[in-house]
Amino acid sequence: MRRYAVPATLVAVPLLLAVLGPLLASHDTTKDVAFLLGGGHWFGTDFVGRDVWNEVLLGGRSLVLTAVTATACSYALAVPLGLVAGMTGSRALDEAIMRPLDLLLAVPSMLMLLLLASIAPGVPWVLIGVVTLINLPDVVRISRAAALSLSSRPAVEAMRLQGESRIRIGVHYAARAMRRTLAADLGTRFTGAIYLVASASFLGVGVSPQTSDWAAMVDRNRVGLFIQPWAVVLPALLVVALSIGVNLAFDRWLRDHDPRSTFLEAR
Amino acid sequence: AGPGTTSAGGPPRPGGRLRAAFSGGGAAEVLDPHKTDLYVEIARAKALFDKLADFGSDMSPVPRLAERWEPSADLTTWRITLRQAAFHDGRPVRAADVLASFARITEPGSSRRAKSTLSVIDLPNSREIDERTVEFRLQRPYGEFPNALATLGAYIIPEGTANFDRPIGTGPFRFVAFEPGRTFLAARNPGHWDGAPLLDELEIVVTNDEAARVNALLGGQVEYAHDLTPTSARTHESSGQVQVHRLPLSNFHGLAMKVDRPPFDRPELRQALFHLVDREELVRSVLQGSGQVCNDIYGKGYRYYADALPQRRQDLDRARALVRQAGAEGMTIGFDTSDASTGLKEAALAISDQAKEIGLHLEVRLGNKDTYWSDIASNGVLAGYRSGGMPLESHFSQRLLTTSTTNNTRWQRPEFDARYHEAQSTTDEQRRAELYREMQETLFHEGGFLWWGVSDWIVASAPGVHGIDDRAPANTLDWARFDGVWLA
Amino acid sequence: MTIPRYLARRALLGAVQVLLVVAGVFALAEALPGDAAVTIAGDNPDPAVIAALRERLGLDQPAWQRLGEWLLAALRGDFGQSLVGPRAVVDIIAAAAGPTLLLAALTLALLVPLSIGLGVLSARREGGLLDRLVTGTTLGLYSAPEFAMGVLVVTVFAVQLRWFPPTAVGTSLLSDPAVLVLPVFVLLLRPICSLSRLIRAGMIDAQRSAYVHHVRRLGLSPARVRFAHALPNAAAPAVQQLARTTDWLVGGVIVVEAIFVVPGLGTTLTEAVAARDLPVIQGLAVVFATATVLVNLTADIAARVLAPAAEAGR
Amino acid sequence: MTVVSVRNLTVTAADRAIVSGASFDLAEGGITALVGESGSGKTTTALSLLGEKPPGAEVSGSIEVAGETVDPAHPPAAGTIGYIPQHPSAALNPVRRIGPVLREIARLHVRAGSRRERRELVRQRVLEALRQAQVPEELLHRYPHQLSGGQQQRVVLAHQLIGRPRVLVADEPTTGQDAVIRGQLVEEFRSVAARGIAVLLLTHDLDLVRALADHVLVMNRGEVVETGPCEEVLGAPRHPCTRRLIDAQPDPAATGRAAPEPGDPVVSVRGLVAGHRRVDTVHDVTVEVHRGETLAVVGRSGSGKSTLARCLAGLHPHRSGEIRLGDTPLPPLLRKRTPEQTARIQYVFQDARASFNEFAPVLDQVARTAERLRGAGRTEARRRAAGELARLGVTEASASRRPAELSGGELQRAALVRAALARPEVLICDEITSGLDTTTQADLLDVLEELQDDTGCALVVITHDLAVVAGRSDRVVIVDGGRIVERGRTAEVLAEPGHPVTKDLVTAAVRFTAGTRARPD
Ligand SMILES: Nc1ncnc2c1ncn2[C@@H]1O[C@H](COP(=O)(O)OP(=O)(O)OP(=O)(O)O)[C@@H](O)[C@H]1O
Ligand SMILES: Nc1ncnc2c1ncn2[C@@H]1O[C@H](COP(=O)(O)OP(=O)(O)OP(=O)(O)O)[C@@H](O)[C@H]1O
Ligand SMILES: [Mg+2]
Ligand SMILES: [Mg+2]
Repeated sequence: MRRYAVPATLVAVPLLLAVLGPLLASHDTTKDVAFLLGGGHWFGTDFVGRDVWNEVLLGGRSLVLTAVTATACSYALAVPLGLVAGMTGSRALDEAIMRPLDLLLAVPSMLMLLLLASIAPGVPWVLIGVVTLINLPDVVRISRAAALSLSSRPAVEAMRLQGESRIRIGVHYAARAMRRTLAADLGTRFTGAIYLVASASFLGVGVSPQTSDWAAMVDRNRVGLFIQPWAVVLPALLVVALSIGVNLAFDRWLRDHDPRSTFLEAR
Repeated sequence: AGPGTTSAGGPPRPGGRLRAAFSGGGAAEVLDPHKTDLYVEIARAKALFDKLADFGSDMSPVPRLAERWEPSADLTTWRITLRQAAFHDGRPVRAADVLASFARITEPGSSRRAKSTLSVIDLPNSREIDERTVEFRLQRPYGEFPNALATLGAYIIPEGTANFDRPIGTGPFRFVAFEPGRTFLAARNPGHWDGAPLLDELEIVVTNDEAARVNALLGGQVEYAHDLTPTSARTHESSGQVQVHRLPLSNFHGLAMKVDRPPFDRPELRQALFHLVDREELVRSVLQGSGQVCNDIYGKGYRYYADALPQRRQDLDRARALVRQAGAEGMTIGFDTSDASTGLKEAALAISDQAKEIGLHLEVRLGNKDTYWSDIASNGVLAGYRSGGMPLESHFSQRLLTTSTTNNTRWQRPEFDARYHEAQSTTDEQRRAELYREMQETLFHEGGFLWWGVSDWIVASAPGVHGIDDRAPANTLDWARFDGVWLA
Repeated sequence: MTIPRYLARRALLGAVQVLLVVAGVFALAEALPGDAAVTIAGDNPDPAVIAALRERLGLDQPAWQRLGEWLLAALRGDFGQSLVGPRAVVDIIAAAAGPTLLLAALTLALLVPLSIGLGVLSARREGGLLDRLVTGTTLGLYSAPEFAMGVLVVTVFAVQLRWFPPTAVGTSLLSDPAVLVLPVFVLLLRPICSLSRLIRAGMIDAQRSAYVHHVRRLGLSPARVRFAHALPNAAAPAVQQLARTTDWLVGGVIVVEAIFVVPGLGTTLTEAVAARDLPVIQGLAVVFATATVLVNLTADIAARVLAPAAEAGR
Repeated sequence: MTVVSVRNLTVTAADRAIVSGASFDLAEGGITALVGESGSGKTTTALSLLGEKPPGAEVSGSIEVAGETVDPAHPPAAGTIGYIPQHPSAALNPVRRIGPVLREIARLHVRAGSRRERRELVRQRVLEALRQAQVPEELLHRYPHQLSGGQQQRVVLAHQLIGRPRVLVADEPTTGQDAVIRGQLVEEFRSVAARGIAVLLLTHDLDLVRALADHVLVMNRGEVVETGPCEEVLGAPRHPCTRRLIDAQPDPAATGRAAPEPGDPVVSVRGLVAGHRRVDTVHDVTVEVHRGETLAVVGRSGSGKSTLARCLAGLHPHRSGEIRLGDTPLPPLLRKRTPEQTARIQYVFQDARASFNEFAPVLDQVARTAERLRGAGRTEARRRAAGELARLGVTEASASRRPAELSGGELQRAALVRAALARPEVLICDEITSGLDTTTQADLLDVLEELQDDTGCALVVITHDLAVVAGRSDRVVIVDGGRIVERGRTAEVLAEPGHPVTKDLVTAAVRFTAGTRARPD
């Protein structure tokens, strides 16, 4: 397990803070001067004079939860779609999946966010839906591209001759053959989702302005970056740690569970 | 020429180009001075044009193109004598130009900024006495008519102008080039009636991002940056790289409660909020100390302001009792806010936190920032509010009369209206002041507005820029005024 | 299917897509609260003024009628006038497209070699120090938000060191290329990570494949093995991500445009949405949708080229 | 002169010696054949010359190549040893056309001269290699997937022939080749050796060994059990293993099975046309397969045999014509066929390794057929699969590993079992004996016959090995250029070939065996 020490620490610190933070945080709402460095606060105050450390304790749970759920949702939807589009022998089916998604891509995402912000403010599910929707076509395209070269492999043909279902071929073969690509994309997409959640909450979708949120903290406190760096740096560091940790853990895991070996395939 | 200087830079020196960064409105920006809405448009209009009057730093009208004004005894006819001034093309400013300008503004079907204010003039019956004298006939007695002449967008243009591609005005600078949403260039008007400006050229560039304005200033790309956040001011003030100018009494922050519907139709609840709000905390955190507390009524520091009223402070016990009296304990009230203006959202968050202590749940709702002002005009009961500087008279007439078009608190009181009209019909300044005091007292006790603070307007300039007035609130004569500025 | 026939069909489909997107965007913008009249009225929302404005702008007509009229005019190449300003939509978009395209082209020109380089480099030894270093750095930059990076970069390189101008205020991008350095730098930070990670993943898989092993045994130089043999097999997912990046560069770099005062398409869209300036939004939708359709088409052709066997199976 | 010297080579993986104590030398210009049962460690031995080893394996002993010591940490200089892998399809880059890759390799060996000269030299070199490897020039523009199995193999051979290695290791280089080409390749290998290149030939084809090798090494369970000059080892085998291999060689003069009367047609193909993109590769084929019979499909490499078979299996949609299964027409596309129909026609792929999912244990994959197509439970399916594999000499322990950890022949057998578990009515076997030593091959063919007897299943055997055709099939069709040019009872067709192509193939095969095989009396 020592090999996982670095990624595990990187993930654990923000994750624990996110999960346990709200239990430790004080719910005292008095405010101090905005962007105070020190002044009886460990990490100073934020843009409205709240204690930064307290905000950090409060601001992880919903963020991590929504980002994780949204990423998971987009993958749960997109990878099967991409696999089907990439591996089907039917061009019509491929187009039927891809062209409508292209439509989704062509609508400026800001407009989509804005609209949803005004239609259903304050509902976390809407936020998760939006983030999923924005990621969906991208992930579909990437997994389709990865699956495309697999579709014509004899291994797939053999499985089809065995009467295997598409799903099984997808899960047992294609998804495994693509896992490294998917993991790389998932890792960065998760980070992207964190900020998408933040910018969405900035527009008023999902997280209400009263809720503390790391990514939103980074955004809202940025004006004070040079007088009170902690208000930006601390939450940003947590997000960075989480994102690097998740990705390194993926890398490590893939390396440890690598069923491939060139030697034997190249015989 | 120009206002008093505040920084010592030796004797004023002519020459040079000043580049000023403002935030703007993109491709939709226009040079039509009657359509000015944005600060950048006002600054440009101010450089190219003049009004008959403008507001001084205490919001009292100061004559500009008008040399003087004389009302008739009943305050329904005003005779204005024009200064000897000329447009950039050499034509003199005539009474006909004034009448034509006002006619254009109030044209039926137009939506020009000064229209509602100037429609008090009965234009068909107003007339030119001679080349430099105009006689305005008003619809009703209006003791503070010069306020209307100074109102936003009441600029004088040459008669017959319809196209503003290359505008011609009387202002201190003459037009050179303009690209909407990007840049504007003007050159010194040597023949300006108020004395030629010192600068050779004035360039106004549009930079919507505040950080970018600061960076451009720090990086030497501009010499003047308009509208900074207190945070930026704090960041750069001490470094000596820039001069920070805090223009006081510029921007009023408040709440608007709708008095015509539950729950704020109960005056007790309004008073509960008056006693709930911790103004010091708000000024400290939301305004970051860059402002002053207000006393719930509008216009601190302006002419006729009722400064004799005792300063209110947070009194939670009192607030709690009032909530109880209003029968609103534990009530959840929607609280509209948005990003439409800086500090709006932050204040809402802070106030809703404060309200928790008296068992009121103010549920902050972040509205769409583009349509916020129109949304809160009709919907909701409690909304974050802000206002720039204007004379008390305008504040009353635009927001607090039964006939006001933007009466966001739904304050409709016949006796209040009557006092206002009386104040406008009297030539007695004392009496007017007394009436205004009474009106403000009513508002102080049961009004729908809660003005908790007024913030400074912050602009910054490069170290070598001199002649920037540090006292003029935003939108007054000496704000964004470049004819007295010089570079050393 | 042959490439020309494929292209013809996709072009047709693309036109339909653009049409649908425009209609969709119109519906979205209609669904937004408020309209141009309301935003013009601003913080002085006098109902009478708003009603007058609506009438003057034609906003009192039913939505489908306005869309129909707009579409008819657009087919004739007339994209109409802005509702809030005096300019033609085409002029507005043309003015904003220049800076955006310049930035996008420059960024892409640097992005592709850089992300390939980094991806290939870190895939050389999976899990090696270099790999972890590259991964850590690019991810760190990726997870630090671009506005923070923007502000930081400007402060360090423009304000403190004075190497580059902090913003593009008052200059044109072409006349003063130094202005482009920092925005392009900031634009690179995010996509470089997602792209190089995908390339890395593909390269690791490709490098273990029998055919790469085979050419290595044949004595091809390591560079050729990597770039001519492994990379084409590794690139397919990255190409798709690159397409998304291109999309984003064409329409979505609002933050960078704001920080560096580049009046590009993203800013124009934000402003148009804020002003509910429907003709401009519509015009931009046409531009963005066309760009997306073209980018997707290119990406799909690239996908075909990178998986030649897949086509045979169809 | 000795180029390669191997002493006491031992490769152990998972507590088991894959190779134990092998010692041998390869001489410049000599051709050494490494023969042995499938799974005896031939490929592993050969790869250790390249400094490659199975993951997690331990290598001991010493290997010297051209005077340099080779071990996994110090592979020989690139280009010193040419290697033709047992499964060539994986060695071809799917996204690169054939020509550019060949030119790229040629460029490594062309120095000097101006750019124009170099280009010309490269061109010549490529053409030369194509000629040597019997690859038609028009294939240069193709992608690997656009080639037949034999063509792919020859392209890989061409890769090696362009270079000038000191040692050429060829793992089953002729498995996918028809008799005519095989004869020509033998000449090429001789000329390669004549250029002073040491050749190590890994093969099951004892006729090929006789035709080419100077020296023979026989491996059994990882040990080199017999070595010596070719005539000695094959003429007078001492080790029982060697003897078994020689005895099990199919008799080319066999006259076909005592064929039962043809039953009803199970599958009838009428006017089948199929192709790739714009070109047709199968033209107007009409053929019937009868219950219980064995139909051999023979033809030159690239003649369209696999394409035809894939059409039957539903893997390659045909353009026109009809395939009937019993009385019902079969949809061209597999996904339009019912599971029932899928089960009734099964296909065993030409390249066994490529047809396995590299991520899952082989046994699991094989067992899935019984689960999906015959409704067996999980454990029952595994039991059946393990049983069938054991019958073919693949232990459950081997089968529980991933495909990459199995030898080529083991995978070939697993692929057969995978298809057979569907209990098909027609089983199409595409070159399934090519990777198997003679003993295993004989076993496998016996097992197939048993299957046929048990279930009345018809076999369609695609093969280049006329001996197998002769001994085991009832009828034969000869395919050329995508058309059936001759058909009839095996004995008759082989005895009196009517079509020139058949004649060529038969003469080439006969010449080959006659020239090499000392006929046992
Ligand atoms: N995708 C393709 N495009 C064009 N031609 C192809 C394609 N695939 C195969 N071919 C050609 O079709 C012909 C028949 O191929 P097929 O695989 O059926 O041959 P085969 O008889 O099985 O040969 P082998 O014995 O070498 O395996 C070959 O000449 C091959 O080059
Ligand atoms: N990683 C591994 N772990 C355990 N056993 C292995 C591993 N790799 C290969 N083997 C076994 O080693 C044996 C030798 O394999 P090798 O590929 O050398 O055989 P071969 O003689 O080339 O056989 P074939 O003629 O079938 O190709 C096989 O039985 C195989 O199952
Ligand atoms: Mg082998
Ligand atoms: Mg074949």
